[in-house]
Amino acid sequence: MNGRKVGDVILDVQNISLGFGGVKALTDISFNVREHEVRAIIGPNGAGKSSMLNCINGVYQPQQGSITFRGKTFKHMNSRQVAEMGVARTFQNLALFKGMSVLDNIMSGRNLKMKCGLLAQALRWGPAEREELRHREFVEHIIDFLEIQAHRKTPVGRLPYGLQKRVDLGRALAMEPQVLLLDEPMAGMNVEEKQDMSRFILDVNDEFGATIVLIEHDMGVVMDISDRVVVLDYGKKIGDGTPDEVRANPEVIRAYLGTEH
Amino acid sequence: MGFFLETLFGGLMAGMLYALVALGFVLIFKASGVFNFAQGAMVLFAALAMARFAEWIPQWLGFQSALLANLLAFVAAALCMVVVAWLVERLALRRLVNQEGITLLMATLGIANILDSAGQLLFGSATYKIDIGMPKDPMIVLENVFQGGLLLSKEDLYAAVLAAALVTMLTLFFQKTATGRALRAVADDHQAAQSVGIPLARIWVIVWSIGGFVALVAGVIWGSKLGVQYSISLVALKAFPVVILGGLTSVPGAILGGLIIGVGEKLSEIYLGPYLGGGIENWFAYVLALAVLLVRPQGLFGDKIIDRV
Amino acid sequence: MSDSKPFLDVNGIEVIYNHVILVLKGVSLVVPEGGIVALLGGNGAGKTTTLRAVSNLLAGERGAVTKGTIELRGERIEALSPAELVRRGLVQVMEGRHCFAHLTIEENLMTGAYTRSDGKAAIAATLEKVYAYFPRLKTRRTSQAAYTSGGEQQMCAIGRALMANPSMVLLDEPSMGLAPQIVDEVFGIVKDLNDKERVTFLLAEQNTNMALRYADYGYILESGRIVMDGKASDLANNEDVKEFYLGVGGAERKSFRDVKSYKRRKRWLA
Amino acid sequence: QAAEQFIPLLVYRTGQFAPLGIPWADGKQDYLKLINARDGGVNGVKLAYEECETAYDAAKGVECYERLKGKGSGASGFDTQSTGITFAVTDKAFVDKVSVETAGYGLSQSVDGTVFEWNFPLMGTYWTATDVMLQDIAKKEKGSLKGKKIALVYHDSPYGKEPIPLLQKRAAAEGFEVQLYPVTPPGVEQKSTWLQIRQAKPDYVLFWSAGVMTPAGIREAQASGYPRDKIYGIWWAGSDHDVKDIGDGAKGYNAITLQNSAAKDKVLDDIKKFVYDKGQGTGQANGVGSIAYNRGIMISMLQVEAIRAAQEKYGKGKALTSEQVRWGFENLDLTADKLKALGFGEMMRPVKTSCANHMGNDWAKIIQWDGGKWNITSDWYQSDKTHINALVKEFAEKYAKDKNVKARTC
Amino acid sequence: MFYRENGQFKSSYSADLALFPVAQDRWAMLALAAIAFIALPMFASDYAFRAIFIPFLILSLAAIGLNILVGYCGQISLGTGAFMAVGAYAAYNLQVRIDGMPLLVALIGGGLCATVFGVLFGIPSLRIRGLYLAVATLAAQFFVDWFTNRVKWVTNDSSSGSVSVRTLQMLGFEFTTPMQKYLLCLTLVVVFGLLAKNLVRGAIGREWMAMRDMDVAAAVIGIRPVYAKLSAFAVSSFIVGVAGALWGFVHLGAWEPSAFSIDKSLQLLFMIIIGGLGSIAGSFFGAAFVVLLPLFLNYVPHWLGLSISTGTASHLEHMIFGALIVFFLIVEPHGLARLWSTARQKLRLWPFPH
Ligand SMILES: Nc1ncnc2c1ncn2[C@@H]1O[C@H](COP(=O)(O)OP(=O)(O)OP(=O)(O)O)[C@@H](O)[C@H]1O
Ligand SMILES: Nc1ncnc2c1ncn2[C@@H]1O[C@H](COP(=O)(O)OP(=O)(O)OP(=O)(O)O)[C@@H](O)[C@H]1O
Ligand SMILES: [Mg+2]
Ligand SMILES: [Mg+2]
Repeated sequence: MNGRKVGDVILDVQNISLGFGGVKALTDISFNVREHEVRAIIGPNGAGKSSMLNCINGVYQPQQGSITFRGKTFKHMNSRQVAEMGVARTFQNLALFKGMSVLDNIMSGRNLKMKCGLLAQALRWGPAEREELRHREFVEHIIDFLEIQAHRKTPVGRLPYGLQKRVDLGRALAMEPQVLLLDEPMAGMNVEEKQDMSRFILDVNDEFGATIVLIEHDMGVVMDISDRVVVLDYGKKIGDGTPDEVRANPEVIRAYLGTEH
Repeated sequence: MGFFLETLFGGLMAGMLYALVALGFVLIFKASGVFNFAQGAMVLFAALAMARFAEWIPQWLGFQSALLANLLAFVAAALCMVVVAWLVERLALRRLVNQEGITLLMATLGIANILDSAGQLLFGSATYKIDIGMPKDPMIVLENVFQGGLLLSKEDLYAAVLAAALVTMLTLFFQKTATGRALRAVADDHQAAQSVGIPLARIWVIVWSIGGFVALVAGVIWGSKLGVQYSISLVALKAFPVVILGGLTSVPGAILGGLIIGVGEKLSEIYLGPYLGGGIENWFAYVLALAVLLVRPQGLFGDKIIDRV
Repeated sequence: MSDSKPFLDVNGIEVIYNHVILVLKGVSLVVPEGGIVALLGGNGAGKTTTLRAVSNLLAGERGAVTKGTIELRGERIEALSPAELVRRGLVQVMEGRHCFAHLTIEENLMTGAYTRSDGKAAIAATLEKVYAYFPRLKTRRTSQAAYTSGGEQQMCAIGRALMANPSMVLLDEPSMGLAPQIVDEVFGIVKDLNDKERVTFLLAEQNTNMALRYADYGYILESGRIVMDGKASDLANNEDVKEFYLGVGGAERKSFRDVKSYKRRKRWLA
Repeated sequence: QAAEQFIPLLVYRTGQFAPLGIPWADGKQDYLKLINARDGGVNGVKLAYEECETAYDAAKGVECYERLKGKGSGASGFDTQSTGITFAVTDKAFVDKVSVETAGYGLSQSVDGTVFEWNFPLMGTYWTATDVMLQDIAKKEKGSLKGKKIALVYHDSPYGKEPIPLLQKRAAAEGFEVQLYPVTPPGVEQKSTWLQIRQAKPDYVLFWSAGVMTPAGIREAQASGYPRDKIYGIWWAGSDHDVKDIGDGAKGYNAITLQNSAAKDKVLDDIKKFVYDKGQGTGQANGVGSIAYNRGIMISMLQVEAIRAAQEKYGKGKALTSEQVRWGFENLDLTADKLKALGFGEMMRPVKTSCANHMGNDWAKIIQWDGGKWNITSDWYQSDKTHINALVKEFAEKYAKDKNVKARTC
Repeated sequence: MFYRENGQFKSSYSADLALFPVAQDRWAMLALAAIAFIALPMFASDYAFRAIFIPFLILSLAAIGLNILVGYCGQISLGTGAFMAVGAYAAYNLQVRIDGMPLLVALIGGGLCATVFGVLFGIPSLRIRGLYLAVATLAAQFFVDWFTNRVKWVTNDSSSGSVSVRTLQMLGFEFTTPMQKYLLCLTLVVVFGLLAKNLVRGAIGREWMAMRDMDVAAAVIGIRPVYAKLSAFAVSSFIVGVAGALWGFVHLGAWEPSAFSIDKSLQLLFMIIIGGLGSIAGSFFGAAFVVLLPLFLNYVPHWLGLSISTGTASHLEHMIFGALIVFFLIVEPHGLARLWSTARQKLRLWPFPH
């Protein structure tokens, strides 16, 4: 379909189970993600999609199962490690830093890459200043890319919902991730905005070569832009395959799509 | 052994009194998400009102009965607290809907300033007494079990019973009425509470009035112990570790917290103090609270702190 | 526009946040009794702000209506408190869910009935109705709201509003974060309530497709101004609307993969 | 325009210690009003004054000091009313050349005028108080304290700690035991302290308290059954308002006083006549004559007499500088006759200061609460200087060394 | 009208990163500096220095320190007084115990001790959050109150437990006049203020704010809570410690433990909230509010020629102060700094309303 080359498995989730008290959020879930692909996770509300992402980047600790990333297997992940390995994510419920400006929010995504010490920063010595500048330039590219130049200095709390989602994406992109986990990035957008967002995602995928894991409820988007789709329902995996396969899967139709889609 | 029991008992009694002040914090926090720094000032204001009305009312109306004077004064003071609650809502809280906790906290500091001074301007800044006939002399029990017997302070005992009764009443009120749920909703999210039609104004007046009432009871008890004067507002300092230990949102937590702090304080001062030069009970209370928080960050009974993405 | 008398009449309102940020620049709209009116527009157009202005929830955001009037059943309501409005049957479902985090789902729903005085039984009946609409809520009824999934919270927020037995509901992006089936259901519920109980709806919605399918009338808001309005069916057939809001410019629906340029500007703003 | 002499009045009419501060402040001001109204000032020099509220807070006190020190021809001396403020302004007074008069409080070592050129702890220090209390106890114990247990329950602050060095020194010399019980301010809760006392059973308790700590302590003593007549309160814990509301519960409680309490002296009549009857009173007329009030007028009287003395040297009828008034403080000689003439004959004993001795004579009495009023239960005691003088010397030298102050020779 | 950015185009990111990107601001700051460093020393009275400017500067510094912790990193502290006390007593001991210790070294040493102490009491923040954390800082507060009272070594065996500092000298130079002391404070405040400003607008500042706003998200983008929180505690308590040392050395000269009591802690918290959480400028506004307003209110009756009793005046003053706090919070919950920036924004648009 285009020039991207889907590579080997980069992230392999095996037999993950996660429960909270009585609630079983995930039961024995396994799936894998290949390098450079767009992998979607869909499923009805409360199926465990967000929980899955939370397990991958160490916010939740699954009770069972393991996660293999680039050949290394982890029982559970630690957020910092995950970030260092190049995994970034966006959040379903907007987890932006409310009191900070758009610019600072996105800059904070670069923090992992900034090495100057406390003292150097306090004095803004040559290297610290240069480092700040270098990263600022990178971030400005992202701001351009997401077309939020006008809001650079606005505190994110004041932005309308849709733009906040974009900033969330921007912050994740600033980490130059190899794997990008997106939790409903297009909720609360109209078609045009969704088109834009899709374009961003595909571009990130194409140009940066990032692997993308996407949760989304808009089937149009999912079916159009993803390579493979996992379907969860009540914490169980009920389908896995290309969009066309999934769309044809009767169980998926019953549990999620309904008939007409 | 006898002495240990005395200490323990003294701690429990003191703890009950702390709990009474702590209760005021908890109620207001639970119902509006405001950490009310003015609680101490409210105790002072209420106690001053009570003390002075008990003095003035017989003069105005020309009667002698101390009981009647106290009763009328109590009612008058309670009314004062309702007026305070109403003013606080009108002039401050109403305009601070949906602001962050820390902003509200500061506003209550401002209110504390106003109440402290207004109380003293209205009622005077000398020392006044509240005499509700609490027995001051000690009683000795179990003389045949321990040598010298166990010494109990009757005043403390009465106060503790009163406090316990109040606490039970309030617990029931909050659990059995539909208002309880609304109050908790307000604490979680002012705006959403408004959107479902919970009248913040009324809720706040109610809650602050109850807070004021609790402050009044605390003020009466402490005031009859210490005399009423500005310093009485400082008993609030004693309640901080209690509220936090018990959990900011829990009524039973305030009680249990109070008892734990009371006992911990006394035992530490008496058995540990001499090795450290004494005077340790104040910080020890906080260290105790801290130790508990390290295990349970939301206090003993507080609502779990929610973090989810 | 249908000729039934206006239920809600918003007349030329201006809204300013923080004393300096002018967001609505004279918005007027009319919602007829028993109607479903959709408010459409891109991110930041001012939909949420309009709804907040109507339900008088701006104060908490440090915003204020500085010009214009808002009338409900012919009565000015700018000065009424939100609680007063709810008592008059006007309820808003806030954007971004806003469930009471520490309360359980069921307690959340019950707070919705705070203003009702028609007795326990009636409230219980409404609760059952809500559970029937959203069975998922019933299974999660004892969980604290903060620990439910995004979609469950959205259902909870909608259900909570319904608990008030409203005569008019302001819905702010009800479909956000809901699975497609549930979206259908939510709109089904809207239609249902509208038909059976003559509940009036004003809904701000990004899912234009859905919104125009169910609404009678629509307004399109851009940058704080109404730029277009008309019967829902007319709007749905308008070329611009089709291209920008329905994603069906030209004849065929484009695949999201094939949309090339995201650097276009809206025509009527140029 | 006639010359005016400016007297700054640092007061605390608000805050924790207001019940003490208010009558004290009223007394200070009323006496100045009396001098102006009755005598037309000091040799014709009218007294000007300004109150400044410190709320017993050191930082605020410093601000007041800075604001008032240069007023008029220079401030005539600061009665700071607080140990903390005294600490803070003592160093500044050296530079600004303003005197600090601390009758009955302040730094105990500032008696030494060679080092503390600008401090005047007139009439007595906390060491005086400690010593006098011990004298009274010794008298009750038939002359010897040997083997006794004496507890000090104190406000845990520099103020409360002042007596400790002297107590310890005397304990070592006379063979009694000292038990220390600090109470964390404000002292609203003292249960553990008094439980400990109940267990340790000291023979006497010296009670260095302030504000709410006093009633709280006495109540707790009552509740734990410690006999009140074994308790000796410092003069700040021996005013009417401290015990009035406890009534019988405080019966037997002793306190020390620098003056004949509740004495009906002539000056009080004059104040009523020249000030209150003219509607010029600072406070309520029924407050005139209370212990704290009398303390206030005594302090103002000392202040005025210092000015009078200084005028003798630097010129009658002239407004003096702060430095000149200092000379007056250092050369006070209030004989019994003079005091009588001033209307203080009943209230206090003669005071004579000198270059080396900035305290003058220190006399104190013990009073006892009978459930309704204070009664005097002892004669005048003067402190025994054997231990005190050595301590004064030691501490003053340390201060001089720390601060690089060169001691004067007198 | 005067406050227009028209025509000021930033041509590089480094220009945009400058401390004061708008030219008018740069001029205003220069003017302010000129006033502070040149005009005031020429014209202000000793009283003004001692009672107004010196406490204002020192409290501003402390407020900056506290603002880093509370305003930027979101860790509520009610123990600022304790951190100041540690700074003050440590500096005092350095001065007393080491002969010829230069003032600046003693001050910095005080700051460093406060840092250690701050980090120690910051450790619970890794587990405890929000108001609950206040208990850890209160523990620090009451512990230090007790410690400085009880442990004689700290006060160099002063019998009463109050200490007084020797002369303030550095490299043979003695700070004696209020003006010299003022300049010392001013210099330190400017230097530390700039350093703090650099920190908060750099990477570490973003880490702090990220922790404050949404700690889970912060962890997900690779921010280590341990490092972010403890560094905030460290930097904050360092600055607060230096301020404490200055308060003791320069402003009070001699002090007792109650100089750093919980009242001071509350007062400082007050300042940063009224001034503006998460704003360096706000720290100054807040300090000004708390230092100047009471003085001002104190003078009002004089000016109006009213003769009310000191007590009444003082109560009224308190009430007005309290009322103003509430008033300003209502007008702008984010503090005076935000009010100021809103005003600036209006000025920029002037004469058009929006
Ligand atoms: N509290 C606030 N303070 C300042 N500006 C605000 C605030 N809330 C919203 N705004 C501004 O008002 C404008 C309209 O916002 P609004 O939330 O009404 O848009 P919306 O149409 O609901 O967008 P979305 O579809 O993204 O929810 C935006 O430019 C936004 O930046
Ligand atoms: N921290 C938690 N504690 C308790 N229950 C949880 C927690 N996190 C998730 N759950 C429960 O696990 C289930 C899965 O939630 P999750 O957020 O993963 O759903 P989701 O698939 O993302 O749904 P949606 O599409 O609505 O966002 C839900 O029922 C939710 O209530
Ligand atoms: Mg989800
Ligand atoms: Mg919106």
